[in-house]
Formats: sequence, C-alpha cells, structure tokens
Amino acid sequence: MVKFLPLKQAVAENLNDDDTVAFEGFTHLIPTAAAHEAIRQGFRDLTLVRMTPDLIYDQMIGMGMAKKIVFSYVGNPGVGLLRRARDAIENGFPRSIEIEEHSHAGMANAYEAGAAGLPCAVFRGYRGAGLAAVNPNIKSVTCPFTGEVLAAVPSIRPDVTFIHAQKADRQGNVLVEGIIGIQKEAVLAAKRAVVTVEEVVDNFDDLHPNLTVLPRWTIAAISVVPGGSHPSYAHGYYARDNAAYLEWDQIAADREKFQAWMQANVIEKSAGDFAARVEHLRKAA
Amino acid sequence: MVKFLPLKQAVAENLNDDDTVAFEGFTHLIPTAAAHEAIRQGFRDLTLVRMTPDLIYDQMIGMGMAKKIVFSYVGNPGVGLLRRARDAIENGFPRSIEIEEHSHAGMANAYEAGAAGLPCAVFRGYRGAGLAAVNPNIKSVTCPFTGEVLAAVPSIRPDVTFIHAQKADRQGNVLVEGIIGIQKEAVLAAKRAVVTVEEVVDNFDDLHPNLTVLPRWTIAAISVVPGGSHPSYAHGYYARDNAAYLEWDQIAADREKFQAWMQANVIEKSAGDFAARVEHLRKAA
Amino acid sequence: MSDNPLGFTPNEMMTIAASRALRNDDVCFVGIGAPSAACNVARLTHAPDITLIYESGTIGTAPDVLPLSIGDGELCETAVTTVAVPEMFRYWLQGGRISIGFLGAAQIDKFGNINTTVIGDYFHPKTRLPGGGGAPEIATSSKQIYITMAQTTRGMVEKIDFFTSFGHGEGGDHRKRLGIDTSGPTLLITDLAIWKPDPVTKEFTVVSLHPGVTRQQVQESCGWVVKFAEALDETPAPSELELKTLRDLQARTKAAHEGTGKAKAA
Amino acid sequence: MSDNPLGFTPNEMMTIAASRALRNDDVCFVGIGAPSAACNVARLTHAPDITLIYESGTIGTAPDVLPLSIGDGELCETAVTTVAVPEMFRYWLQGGRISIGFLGAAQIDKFGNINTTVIGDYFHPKTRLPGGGGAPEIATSSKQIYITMAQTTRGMVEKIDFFTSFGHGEGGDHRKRLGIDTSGPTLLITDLAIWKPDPVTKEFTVVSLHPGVTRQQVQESCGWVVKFAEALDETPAPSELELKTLRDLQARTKAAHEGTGKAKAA
Repeated sequence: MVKFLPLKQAVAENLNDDDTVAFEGFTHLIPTAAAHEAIRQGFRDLTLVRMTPDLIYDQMIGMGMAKKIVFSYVGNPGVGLLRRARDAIENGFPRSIEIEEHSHAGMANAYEAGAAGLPCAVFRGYRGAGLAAVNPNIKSVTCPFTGEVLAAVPSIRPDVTFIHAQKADRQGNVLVEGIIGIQKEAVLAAKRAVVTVEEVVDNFDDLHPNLTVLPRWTIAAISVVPGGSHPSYAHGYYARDNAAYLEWDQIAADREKFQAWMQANVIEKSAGDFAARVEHLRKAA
Repeated sequence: MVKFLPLKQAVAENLNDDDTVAFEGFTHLIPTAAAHEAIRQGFRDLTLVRMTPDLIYDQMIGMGMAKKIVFSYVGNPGVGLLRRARDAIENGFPRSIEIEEHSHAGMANAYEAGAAGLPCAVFRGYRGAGLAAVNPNIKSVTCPFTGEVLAAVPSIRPDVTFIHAQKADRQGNVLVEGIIGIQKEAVLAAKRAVVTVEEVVDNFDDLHPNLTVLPRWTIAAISVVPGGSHPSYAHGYYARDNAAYLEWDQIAADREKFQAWMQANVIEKSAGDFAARVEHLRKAA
Repeated sequence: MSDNPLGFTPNEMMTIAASRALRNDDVCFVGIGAPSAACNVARLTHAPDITLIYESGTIGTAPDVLPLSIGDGELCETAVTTVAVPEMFRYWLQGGRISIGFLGAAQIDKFGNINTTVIGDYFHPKTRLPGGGGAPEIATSSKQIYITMAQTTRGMVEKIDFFTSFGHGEGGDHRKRLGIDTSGPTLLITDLAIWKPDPVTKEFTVVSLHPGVTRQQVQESCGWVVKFAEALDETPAPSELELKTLRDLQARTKAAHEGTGKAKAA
Repeated sequence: MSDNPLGFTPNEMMTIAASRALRNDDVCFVGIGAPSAACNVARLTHAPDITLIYESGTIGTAPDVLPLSIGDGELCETAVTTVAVPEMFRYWLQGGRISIGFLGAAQIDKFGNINTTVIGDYFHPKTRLPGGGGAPEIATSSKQIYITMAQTTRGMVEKIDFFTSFGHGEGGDHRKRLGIDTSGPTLLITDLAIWKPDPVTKEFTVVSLHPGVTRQQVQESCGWVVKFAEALDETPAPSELELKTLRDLQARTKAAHEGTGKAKAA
C-alpha cells in the first residue's frame, strides 16, 4: 500500500544498484527531482529506460550511473543533441554504455504490453528501418489469419518507475493530466512505482470520472515536491522553462562545466530547492 | 467530413444489407434509437457485432435481420437470457443465425486491434476455455522472446459502427463520458461511424483535455436524438430504466407478444419519440 | 434452523459468508448478483478499503445501491476512476492486478470448472445461456477465484456441458500443465456450505456447514459424491450488523430499481 | 534575388512553400522545427480546419506560438483532445488516420530515405544523433510523407549512413516489396526548390525552383546528381500575408520562449 515519504527516503527504499529503472515523462511532467535525488544517492550500473531520455538521463549518464540505456529519442527536445550521452556513446566517457534503441512506436507498445502483463508487444513497425538490423530485441510474429508479418518487441517491465504528477489525494490516489504521455503505462508496467506530486488535496470527489487516475494500490510511495518537474512543466502549475533547455546545450558541451553545474545544482541541493526554481514560471502556466 | 443529419437519413446513408455492423455501448449509452431506425428500414442479412448484444440485438434478431452475430455475452444484463436470440439459436426462428462467440477480453482486444489498424489482436486468453475449441477464429501466436503461447483473434473492422454519446459541438466533435466502454474503439475500427447525441453545444472549449473526444473527421454522421439510448442511460442526462429491462424478459418470451410490441413501439414510432421515454428518468441522473 | 433468531435465509448466509472471505486490501473483479452483494457487504462492514472493480471499467467503486447491470451509473459515479473496456481487460485483469475474481455459475463441477454457455451441445443447444462475458480470462488472470451459487443437482454436476471458464480442469496440476500460473478456484460458497479445494486433487471439499445444515442436505443438492473435511466447521451465523447491512443494501437496491419503473407507470 | 521586395529568406520560402502543400482536410503528424512552422502557417492562412497532431498526444491542436518541444503545454491547451502516447501510435498513426507525415532530416538520399540516427557506423558512431523517435513508423503508416530541409552536401547525400526511416528504399516498387502500402515521400521542399519523386524510379526530381534560385545552386548544395523536370516551374514568392503570418508566428514564439529565461534572470 502506498506510503507518503520524503523523496530521499522514497528513492532509497525503492531504487537499487543494477535496477532497470524508468523516469518517464513525455516532455511534460518529467520527474527531475526524483532523478536528482537518485544522482545524489549515487546509484550504479542502472539500466535507464525512457522514450525520450533528455536532460535527466544526460545528467545520470554524465555522472557514470548507467550501464545501459533503452530509448527511442536521445535528444534535447527542440534543441538538439544530448552531449553527455554522446560522450558516453562515442567516447565511452565517463564509462561505456550499452544502448538498446527503438522507435517511439516500439517503446510505447512495449510499455503498453508491460502494463498489460504481456511478454511482448505486437505492432506494425520498423519496416525498412535500420534499427531492426542492429537491435536483436526487434523480432516478428506472423498474423495467423492474414499472414501479415508484424513487429514484436519485448515488453518493458522496470524494477521501478518514477513519474511526476499534479496531485495526490490523502488516500494516495494520483492524478496525471494534460500531456499524459506514457506515465500510466510506465507505472503499471513496473514492479514498484514512486510518484512525486505538486500537492496533496483532500479528495478527488470532484474529478471527472474519465481522467487519468492511478489508484493508490498501484503506487509504492508518493513524495510531495512542488516544482519537482523543473525545467519540464506541470500543466496547471507552471510553464516549461524553455530557456533552461537551451542553456543545457552549453553546460553539457563541456565535461568540466558539466561537473561544476552538477555539483552546484544537484549534489549540493535537495528536493526542497525545486519550488523556488518554478516560481517565475507559475504565472505563465 | 461529418454531416449533421436526421437519424432516418444517417442510417439510410450508412447502413446496407449484408453489412457487418456494430451498435456498441457497454450497458451505458446503448444506441437504441439508431437500432430502431435500422429495424424500421428493414435491413437484411446483417452481421451484428457487439460485446453485449442485449435488447436491441434481441429485437433485430427477432425481426429476422441478422444472418450472424459476433458477441461475448448474449444476455439481458442483470436479468437473464435473451429470448429472441435463444429462439433463433435453439430453433432457427425466425431464421437460423450463425454465431461467433468470444470472451469479453477477446472482443475488447479485437476492437482495440481494429482501431489500431492491425489484422489481429494478441493477448493472454482462452486458456482451458471451451470457446477455443468451437470458434475457428481463436488461434495463437508464440512470443518470439519467451516462447509463451498467446491467444490471437482477428481484429474487428465493422463496415459501420453506431454509438450514442452525450454531446457534439457545432464542428461535429463528439464527447463520450462516464462508462465509456468500447465506443471509441468501435468508432475508430469502423469504416464509417454514425453517432446519435443528446444535444449539440457551441464548443468544447471548457472540456478537460483528457476526455474521450472523437474528432469530427472520424465520424460520418451525427444525429441529435434526445433520449436515444433508452432504456439504457446517458450519464449526466437520464438514468437507466431498469424496469424496462425487467419487462423485456416478459415481452421477448412470446413470439406474438414480441411482434405486437415491436409494431407498437418501434415500427410505428420514430426517433422523435425517445425524448418522452426518458422524461421521468432525468431527475434520477 | 432452531438457532436462527435473526431469521436469516440460506441466500443471506451465502452472501455474508462470501463477504467474510474478502480482505481490506483485496482487489476484486466483481460479477453481478451474489458476488456483487457479497463484495459490497464486505466493503460496508469489515473491509472499508477493499477495491471493487466491475468489468464495465469502474475501478474502486462504492455503490450505495447494488447495480442491476454491470454498468449502472452508480458504479461510475462512486468510482476512483472509470476506464475503457479494453484497458480494463488489458491493464487491470490481464496485468495481474486482481487478487480475487468473483464468479457465479449456472453449472459447476467438483473442480470448479464453470459453464454459463449452453445446456446440451454447443452447436445444437437445449438451452442457450448468456455465455462467458469476462469469465474465461477472469478465471485465469485473477490470483484466486471465489465462486458463489445456490446448490441444486442441476447446477452442481458431475460433468459440465461446456467449459466456459477453467477451474482446476481434471484436478491436480492441470492448470499448471496449461501454462496457467494463477491459483484458480480457492473457495466455493453455497447457500449450504463453504467448500475449499483439496490441496492435491483440487476437488472441492466441504470445510464448513452453515448453521443448521446437514451433510445430507449438502449431498442431496449436489450432483457428485460430496467429500467432507475431517474437521468440519460450522459457519458462524450472520451477525446483526452483517444482516442489517445486507438487508439495508437490498432494500435500497429494490427501491432504486423499482423507482424507475413506478415513475414510468405513473 | 532581385524580385524579392518583401525580403524573404530561403528558409522562409521553404516554410511557406511547404505550408502551401497542405490542404484544409489534411490530418498532419507534425515534427518540430520547419514542419511545425509550415503546418501552422497553413492553418493560419488557407487551411484553417487542418488537423495537426503532435506525437505527444495532442490531436487537433492550434498553438498560438510554435512549441519548442513536441510536448509544450500550448499544444495541449489548444487541442481538441489529448491522448496517451501508446494510443497516439496505435489508434492514430498505425490506424491509418494520418494523411501527411511531416519529417525533417539530418541526412537524406535521392529516394527520400532519412537518417537522423548516426553519422558513421552505428556501433562506433562518429556523431551520435538523437535517433528516429516517431519517424520509422510515421514514414510507413502515414498516407504520404512530406520532407523539409535546408540543402547542404552534407545533408543530401548519395548514401545515408543509417536508414532511420524508409522512403523509397532503392527506388521503384521497393516499398511495395516490403509490404508497405502507403505512398511514402511524395514531396521534398528545401530552401531552394520543390522536389517530387519520379513516378517510376521514385528518385526525387526538382519540379520548381524558388524565386531567384538557379539549377547550379541546387546542384552545388546536393550530394547527388540532381534530376530536373522537363517543365520546371518557379515557386511563387511568398505573399505578403504568408510572410507576415510566418514572421508574426515566429516573433510570438521567440518572445514566449525567451520570456521564461528572462524572467528567470530577473
């Protein structure tokens, strides 16, 4: 049953070295605070799963925490490349990492299959695409009715998934709204799920019945971290800090500059520092 | 692009003899008015697809319109059997009908696959179940990663799907809310979709972004039929007429009684008669 | 039934015995009828936080009256969330999140295999029943299956006419041999007794007789030779609270369901 | 560019030419950057009812400013509906509902095959690019593919390093041979010209030069030997309305994106 915990404890209780972990969020609601807490706690040899491993995975890769990444778009969305990830893939710095690359459709279907308790996802994909030749986890099945050959990928079943959401009620049910991305599937596919939220409200009695609500018994721990998604955004709370994404391109371009930034902005900071980072972005939301 | 049409015309333009047609609604929002219009227009040799073919398919079968039914629960929900369907299956009256029977999971996955443009659905199902032995459309595929044998069924792709929904905006976008059932999938899986709605509103500007809205370009025709779901219900508009479901058990038990009821309540009536039937149920909604 | 001062009926005993088997942290996939009543009595008595899921898509529902159908508005209005039917069967049932699947039965055999499809031959049925609905996958994807039904020799048979949903098959490790890794039927609650499967053979065995019920009554209303546990319990009679909760629930339900009809007639 | 009184740039010409290719009843799967600008210029000029879909789940969106990312809040706030990402790729893209998939490219070959994955060997890349994202399936599930990119010899190459998304493969009926039943790239709009595939060979052929552009300029910035159509058109210059619409959109976008940074610095 869900526990409300300080983020430090929620991360410590649910993440382990060698885990396969997903910090999900499709541009919106990226769980930055949780990722930073994982960085502070110094986990090693993680397999990082995410459709769009942007800044937070660039940071974790740059800190040498990842042995493998599973992804479909390793870019800084709207800006360009991820320079720490590139350094790891191209130069093995700070360590070499294994990559398992899919398309968005492949990852989305694999999460969906994970949530659905299936061993694999079946879809129409990768036709003529080079990934099918370099990723042994892209196979096929044949439709027994039409003979059509469809793509198959293993389902994604993380040991733990972290997401950020707008709110929890006091019972621990969680609401995700706006661009909901892959979060519901990532939570339901995982053995354990940890959710950071902007706030806790008394109840969800006035919510529309068809919103994306994760029942309390699907979640291991909830931590209240206002601003916890910065520089991503929380629909209804604060806007995306586009400038921070543009700035990251400069920070990550240089190994020393990266380390200094991480020291000052992650290692020496805590979850409590996020609220102030979004203060100027609340008007715009 | 979607057209707003009187129901008579919407049915005439979109349904044909020999079509495979789904009138969907999972207890809630059953498109009764559309089914009655189809009965009045006297279509023949239809293949009727529906997870829960309750009163409206009992009526269409009883009127001899169906050559085949595809279903997963041929009962009067909460009441018992469907006596016109039984008469057709057991006695070939008024005509013999072919049956293709699935589980709810099988049908739900088959609609999902239809909406997803796939030739078949793959899921964990029918293990040890007798249906797999009597329905040749239940086959299997093997997961190429784990070797697990999974069930496969052909996707459902109706020629036309009819649903009932709460409202359309003036552009023709449609909102379905409450128990949304399989309606979105049934619409997206079909070649053509016809929607009856309780009302038309100016716009959907104030809707929550994550509700079940079918964009106007996924729909062929919309007809405004207040009460069009009776004796089913429309969340927010009127309650389920449970008494009518109980009464149906008596009406359908007798061939003559059934014919007389159909003549008086369907053949001699029109879509415009539905509003009055739900008047006493509006308070309770 | 001399020691029955509250005047409970066998059906009430069945429902209440079933409700007691449910725990506060269970996630139940609920069928209509006796299972629905049992689950809601549990919720209104000892298991306030139990999660009830109906296949219409309503998760964590808490109806004030029992639904007539699986998709009554009450279920949605009181639910934590309401999802589409494909999601219900993929993420919630197939995803392995259901601890108890609660089924009724038209026919059942001693291994908990259930028929709700046909009496007679499938292609030339004597009686065409509604069919399985969600049951085939509820029976294999839920961690455990509880079954409730009133005992009759027509319903409890040596050999069912059709395997709508799989229980323990021919018994023993038959589930495992089919690649089914859930426990299957672990409890059968009738209007006369509580049954559990033998740990090895998986044959349903009477472990508790409801108050005032005799072994002979159980045997006379069952189509196979009944096995009784060596240590046979007596089911505790319904408490005042349990009975009141069930009767109040059914009274509210009756009023609500008749209400629509009456208004129509008026 | 003597006859360019409005002072439009090649990039502006590219975006506006791309916008003109879109129709009011198109359903576009939109990539970020030039495709996004083109689609929104179309929406703000001749195609007000065009449906724009971004892979973040936003359907029928009408942003007032261009998103920096594929999932900016503006897209959700102005959309007809916002769905989960698996649904986006299953029901909306794979479901065959997209008339135009709009892609950019890091590298492209003459058959419209695109590389955005790596420069060099996949396992030992010289430059690791972001990868395909949605492109592999956008390229095969959309009815047609439009591509926009600025011409460079580095970008338009004889042989791409990696097939991120499949265009016409080796040309001819290569798509059909792979079981792909959509049309693939039917339009390439660069900063210099409009290209369409040869009906038989499927090689991209210049059909229209933008105002003031010469054949030589097109060839010099392209890594393969360029084929020109026999009847070569001149692309009409941007109209005052088109250019104003694009520039206003980009000004609003710049103000919005810088705004967050400025506020932060303040």
